[in-house]
Amino acid sequence: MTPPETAAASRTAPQSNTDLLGLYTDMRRVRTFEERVGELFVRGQSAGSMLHLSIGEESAAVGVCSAMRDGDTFTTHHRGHGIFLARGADPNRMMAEIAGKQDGYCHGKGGSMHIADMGLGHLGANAIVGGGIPAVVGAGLVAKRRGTGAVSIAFFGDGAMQQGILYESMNMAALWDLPVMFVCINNQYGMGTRVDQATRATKFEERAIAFGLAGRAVDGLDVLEVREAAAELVDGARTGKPAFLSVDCYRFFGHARKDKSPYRTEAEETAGRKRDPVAHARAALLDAGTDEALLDRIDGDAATEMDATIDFAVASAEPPLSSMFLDVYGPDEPMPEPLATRIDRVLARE
Amino acid sequence: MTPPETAAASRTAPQSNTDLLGLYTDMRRVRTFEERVGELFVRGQSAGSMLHLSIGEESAAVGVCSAMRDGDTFTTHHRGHGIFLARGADPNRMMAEIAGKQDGYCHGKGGSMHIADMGLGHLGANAIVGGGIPAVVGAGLVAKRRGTGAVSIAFFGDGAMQQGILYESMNMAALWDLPVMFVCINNQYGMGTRVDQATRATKFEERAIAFGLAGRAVDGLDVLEVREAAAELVDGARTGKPAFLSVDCYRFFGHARKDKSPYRTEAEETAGRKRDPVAHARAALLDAGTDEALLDRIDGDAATEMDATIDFAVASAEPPLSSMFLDVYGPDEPMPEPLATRIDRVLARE
Amino acid sequence: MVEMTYRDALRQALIDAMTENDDIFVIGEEVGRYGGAYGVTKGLIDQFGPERLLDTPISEPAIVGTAVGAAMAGMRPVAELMYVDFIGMTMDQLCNQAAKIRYMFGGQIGVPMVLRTQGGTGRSAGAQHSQSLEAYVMHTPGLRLAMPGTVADAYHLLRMALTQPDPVVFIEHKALYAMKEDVDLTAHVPDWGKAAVRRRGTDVVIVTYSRQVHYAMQAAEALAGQGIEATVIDLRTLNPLDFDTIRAEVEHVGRAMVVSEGPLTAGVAAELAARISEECFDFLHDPVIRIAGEDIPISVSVALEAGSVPSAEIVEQTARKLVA
Amino acid sequence: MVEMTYRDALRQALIDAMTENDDIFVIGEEVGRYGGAYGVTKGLIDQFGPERLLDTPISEPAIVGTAVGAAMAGMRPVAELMYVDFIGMTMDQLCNQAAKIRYMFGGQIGVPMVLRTQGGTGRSAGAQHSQSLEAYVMHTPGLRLAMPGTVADAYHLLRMALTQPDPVVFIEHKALYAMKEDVDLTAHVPDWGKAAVRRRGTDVVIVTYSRQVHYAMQAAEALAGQGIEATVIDLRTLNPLDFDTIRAEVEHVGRAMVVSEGPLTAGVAAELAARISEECFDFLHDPVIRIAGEDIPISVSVALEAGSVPSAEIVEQTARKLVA
Ligand SMILES: Cc1ncc(C[n+]2csc(CCOP(=O)(O)OP(=O)(O)O)c2C)c(N)n1
Ligand SMILES: Cc1ncc(C[n+]2csc(CCOP(=O)(O)OP(=O)(O)O)c2C)c(N)n1
Ligand SMILES: [Mg+2]
Ligand SMILES: [Mg+2]
Repeated sequence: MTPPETAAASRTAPQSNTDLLGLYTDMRRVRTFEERVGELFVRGQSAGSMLHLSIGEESAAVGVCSAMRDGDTFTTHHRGHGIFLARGADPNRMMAEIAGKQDGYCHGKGGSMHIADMGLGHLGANAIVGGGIPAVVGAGLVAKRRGTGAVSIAFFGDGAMQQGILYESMNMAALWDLPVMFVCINNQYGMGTRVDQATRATKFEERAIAFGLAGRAVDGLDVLEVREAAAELVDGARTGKPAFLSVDCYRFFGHARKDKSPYRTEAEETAGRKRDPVAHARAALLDAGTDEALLDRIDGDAATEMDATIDFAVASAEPPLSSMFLDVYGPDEPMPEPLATRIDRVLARE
Repeated sequence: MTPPETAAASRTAPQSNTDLLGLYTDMRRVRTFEERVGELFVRGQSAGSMLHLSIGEESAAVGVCSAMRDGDTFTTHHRGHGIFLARGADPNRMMAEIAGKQDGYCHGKGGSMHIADMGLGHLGANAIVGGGIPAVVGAGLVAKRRGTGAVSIAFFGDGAMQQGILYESMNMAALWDLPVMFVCINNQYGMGTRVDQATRATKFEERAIAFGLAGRAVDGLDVLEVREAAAELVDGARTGKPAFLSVDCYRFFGHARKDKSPYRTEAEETAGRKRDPVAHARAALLDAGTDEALLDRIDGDAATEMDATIDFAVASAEPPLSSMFLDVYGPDEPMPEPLATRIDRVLARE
Repeated sequence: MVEMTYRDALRQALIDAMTENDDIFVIGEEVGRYGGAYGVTKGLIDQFGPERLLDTPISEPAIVGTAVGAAMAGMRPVAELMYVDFIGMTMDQLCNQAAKIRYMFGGQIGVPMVLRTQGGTGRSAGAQHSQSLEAYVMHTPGLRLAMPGTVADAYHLLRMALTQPDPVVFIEHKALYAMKEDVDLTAHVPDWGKAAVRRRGTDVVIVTYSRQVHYAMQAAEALAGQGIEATVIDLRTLNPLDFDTIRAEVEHVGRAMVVSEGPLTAGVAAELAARISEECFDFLHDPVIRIAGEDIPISVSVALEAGSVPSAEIVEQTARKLVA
Repeated sequence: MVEMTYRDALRQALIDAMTENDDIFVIGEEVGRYGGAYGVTKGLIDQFGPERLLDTPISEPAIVGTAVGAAMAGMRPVAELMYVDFIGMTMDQLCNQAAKIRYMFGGQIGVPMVLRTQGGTGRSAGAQHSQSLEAYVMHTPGLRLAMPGTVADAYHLLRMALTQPDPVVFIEHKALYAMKEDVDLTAHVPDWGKAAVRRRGTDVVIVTYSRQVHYAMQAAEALAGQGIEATVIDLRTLNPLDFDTIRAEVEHVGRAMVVSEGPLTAGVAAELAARISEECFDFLHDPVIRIAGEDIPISVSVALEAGSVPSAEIVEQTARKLVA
């Protein structure tokens, strides 16, 4: 059941789309996947309710990932479905993992907040705010040492901007000229806390600059802008100039599936949801003369593809109970003795 | 043996000196005390060798403390003797603590790195780099809540600039408009690491500014400059504008008593020791026409006063072994059962 | 008697304590406007204002450090850590600062703060949001540790914690928040540091705390139907630990099991079993059996999560085998 | 046979491992130019260069996190934490990340890093620089834990740690660095995860590790002069724990003591005593006695510091009373 040790980024990520139509397609797939995650929850098929949808943040995921290359690695925060999809994830295995099933990326052990895939360079989503950030310093160190030309990118939210480990990590990346990038997806909220309720200093790029990194902020409404900024910074990082990018967007829905966002007004939400990068890209494509039927087909394909993920997840088996003791330690290590076995052994008193 | 619970800053700190002659006197006392700490170690009378002398940094301690008022509180790092002396410490009780003796500020439990005196608002020295920083946010919060007008100041070294908890603390202080100040005593080294070997971004004040604080850096050679900057920032902090000050100086000797600083050249040390705030103040006083005999008398008084601290410390008793179980918990709480008692009780099998 | 949830009892304790003592304030992520991730502080901001329900940035180390400083400066902070799983970020402030300040500084001052948090399994929250980490705290001299298992204790232990001279880590169980019990909050409860004997029997003593109290009680009832009578001790606080009660019950019965949701190795169950084995040696007919969490991380899969920690069934089965 | 210090054995292990395996590098505060706060890495920077002796800023959480990422990316970092007392700043990266990554991610990858650090009393270093915190590590599934007590083990356990598939916390004892022993580094040592029986007797088994091995041996020699013969087990690694060896010796002798420098409550001694009491119940003539650090912080005063932790004398006295 356990695959052999997999070196990070050993498989080839699909070629990224870089034109607006391609970026639109990727964003639509993310959007539709997240909508299906919501359905999975409503159907009672998700493992738990800690499901954090990235709807409204598609341009950050797709724009930054479009600047990544084969061999690059990354970590994400708890709201990471879209990022990994943009980087080439199999949506079926993602949905199965969200359902806690055997066919999921982590065989049901990880769940929504701990999806990872070493083959595609995904060093893991993280349920600890800021927890995945320093790992990219380590991955960047290895890339530099080995001269692989790879970049390692940490994705996180505005909430993580107040976690000290970010500054320690940025400082090290700058000190060692590492091919590392820090991407803040600033969706204006950390749970119920608006970004200006968490800090007086909301120009996050200035903090990065004060630590010696290249720092920029960009409006996430336009995926091409995100892509342009990301490409410039990722290219810089690749040559040893670590970078920081903050992408401004809006968290369309509650923090997690059960949160109805009572801490913000409907008017604010309505305005926020107008800042829709998917709709914005669609409008731009139409303006530029793209055939609407083509866009409808793209949307329809995404719907078909993502509908299937639910069926896949539901049909996938529960992980066998015995798998519980697997993978605590390396493949040739003895497994922990189950409690019941130990108790029987002790009570046998032989 | 245990004093009753003491509220912080309940005693009156001696009036601070603010003119150059007074500041010189204070700096000389610090310098001479630290020289005596060195002697205590050589005589084998200190508890251990983790003694961090602040020689070369006197202007930071004396300059900033001269801007403090009665009721203000502070925490220090491990190199904190000078700061506390500048704030009114009894050098005898300090030296006794450094010797691990009963008459020390902490009855021999704390030692050089854990001297504290609630009465004078000293919330404690800390042996964890950065460990004492967030406490001033809490103290500042209380001062603001109660409208006491007090400021709380964290003193730390350049090494702590790379600890994440500093940024979390600065962010909170700025967010809540707290009467809090952060003072970095930048002596150019954290153990054997020169400040530019720890970071690419040595303009520390820019980091504070990027977090929304008032930030300044000042040359520690001239205590009056330090005092001026500190006074401005402390006054600002008192009105709810948290501040950061970096004082540039040079660590004259090794990191701790046993370190001979092989990682830096003699030439560098010689140049560094020329940046002597005590000598600088003396020269300025002479220039301004101060009678040299007066300065000699001040120096002599400091020598006499500080000589006596060694005798005091050596004469002080060891703490009684039974005091070991005291003050783990509050005064009316039962003490932990000693190991030997427990074993005898168990083996008695009654 | 009123029917009340564990969550509401905690909230009521905060309300009553904050009403009586102006120095108490709550500080943590989402404690104010949001009302707490598990709703314990819901509505309190309306009653006490944002200064006493202080919403913080996501900065766990500094939250605990700020509470330490505020406690030293004379107030009584209730710092909230949203999940006990995040304690790893704060253990320097908690264990090197809060726990040691009184001692290191020679008794000059204490740190009378409460760190409220919650732990345990039951919500498919995965490896970083489902742990039972009380052993780290119990192992650290200078920290008190309370873990209420009942609605009445949720109220009373929190009230008592808010009068202690020393830092108290107060760990709620996430699966208990919605639990309702009939309580009379004016009725006598055991003092701080005293265990409660929830049931008395003659065949086996089950020593436990927090959610496992309910599993032990369920097991005891099932066992009673099989002619086995169990004593169930709810420790309520792990520091202070009321070993006198454990000793008296175990010496009387001669057989003991300890139950803890935390990982087995070097955990709370180890301490309890070691101490009972050491101090009640001549009274024991059988070894003290430890029932605890498996020495593995917690999975998000519902089945694996449930399988990773003790259940009422394993308590019952083990007792039956032990007594046989 | 050569005479060698514990410090030099550790250094030699790093040199040999780094020579054999280019993927190994050391990362931490003052590990390069300074040569390590306790001199273990002295001179290595000349041999291996600053890229493999990577001096870091003072940022413990990110040091451990960087090592985690580097291990995942295919190298083998030896992260150094100058004092185990600083582990509290890193426990999120250590316990929520390093320890759980293999499991959470369904076995995709491991985190083959070593966290070298040192602990214990003996230098009047005070409450925040003298602790024995191995119990936190032992309690955390997913982390291996090695604690060498001898010069040969300093060498071999570090070499072995550098071949493990999982994160190993490697805790040296600060009072042992200058200790010299005659060693033949080519002689056979027990495998990884196997305890060493340092001495065999018939009256009492003393189970211990790290510096306390020497106290136990001193006590055993003194006891031998009084007609009491002790077995001394040096655990070498606490995870894996070689309980088979403990069981065999204890069942043979029927009497056991466990000795640990860490605080008593919920510590390593509790685990060992609980497990011996549980698994060897029918073979024990007497309770398993725990000798451990007092449940108090460590003082800077030389006298109080020494009084806070076990000594050879208390091991000897306790054994004498136990056997009497
Ligand atoms: C260390 C830590 N603290 C708190 C939490 C609880 N928590 C989970 S997500 C979240 C908000 C995060 O906000 P942000 O970083 O902006 O990410 P977003 O949810 O907006 O994507 C909080 C407080 C956590 N998981 N980890
Ligand atoms: C958290 C932590 N990490 C490392 C150390 C070891 N250490 C003690 S002092 C020191 C250097 C501190 O440098 P700086 O902050 O500049 O203060 P300075 O010694 O120069 O006054 C180090 C690394 C420590 N005590 N605490
Ligand atoms: Mg956000
Ligand atoms: Mg310095």
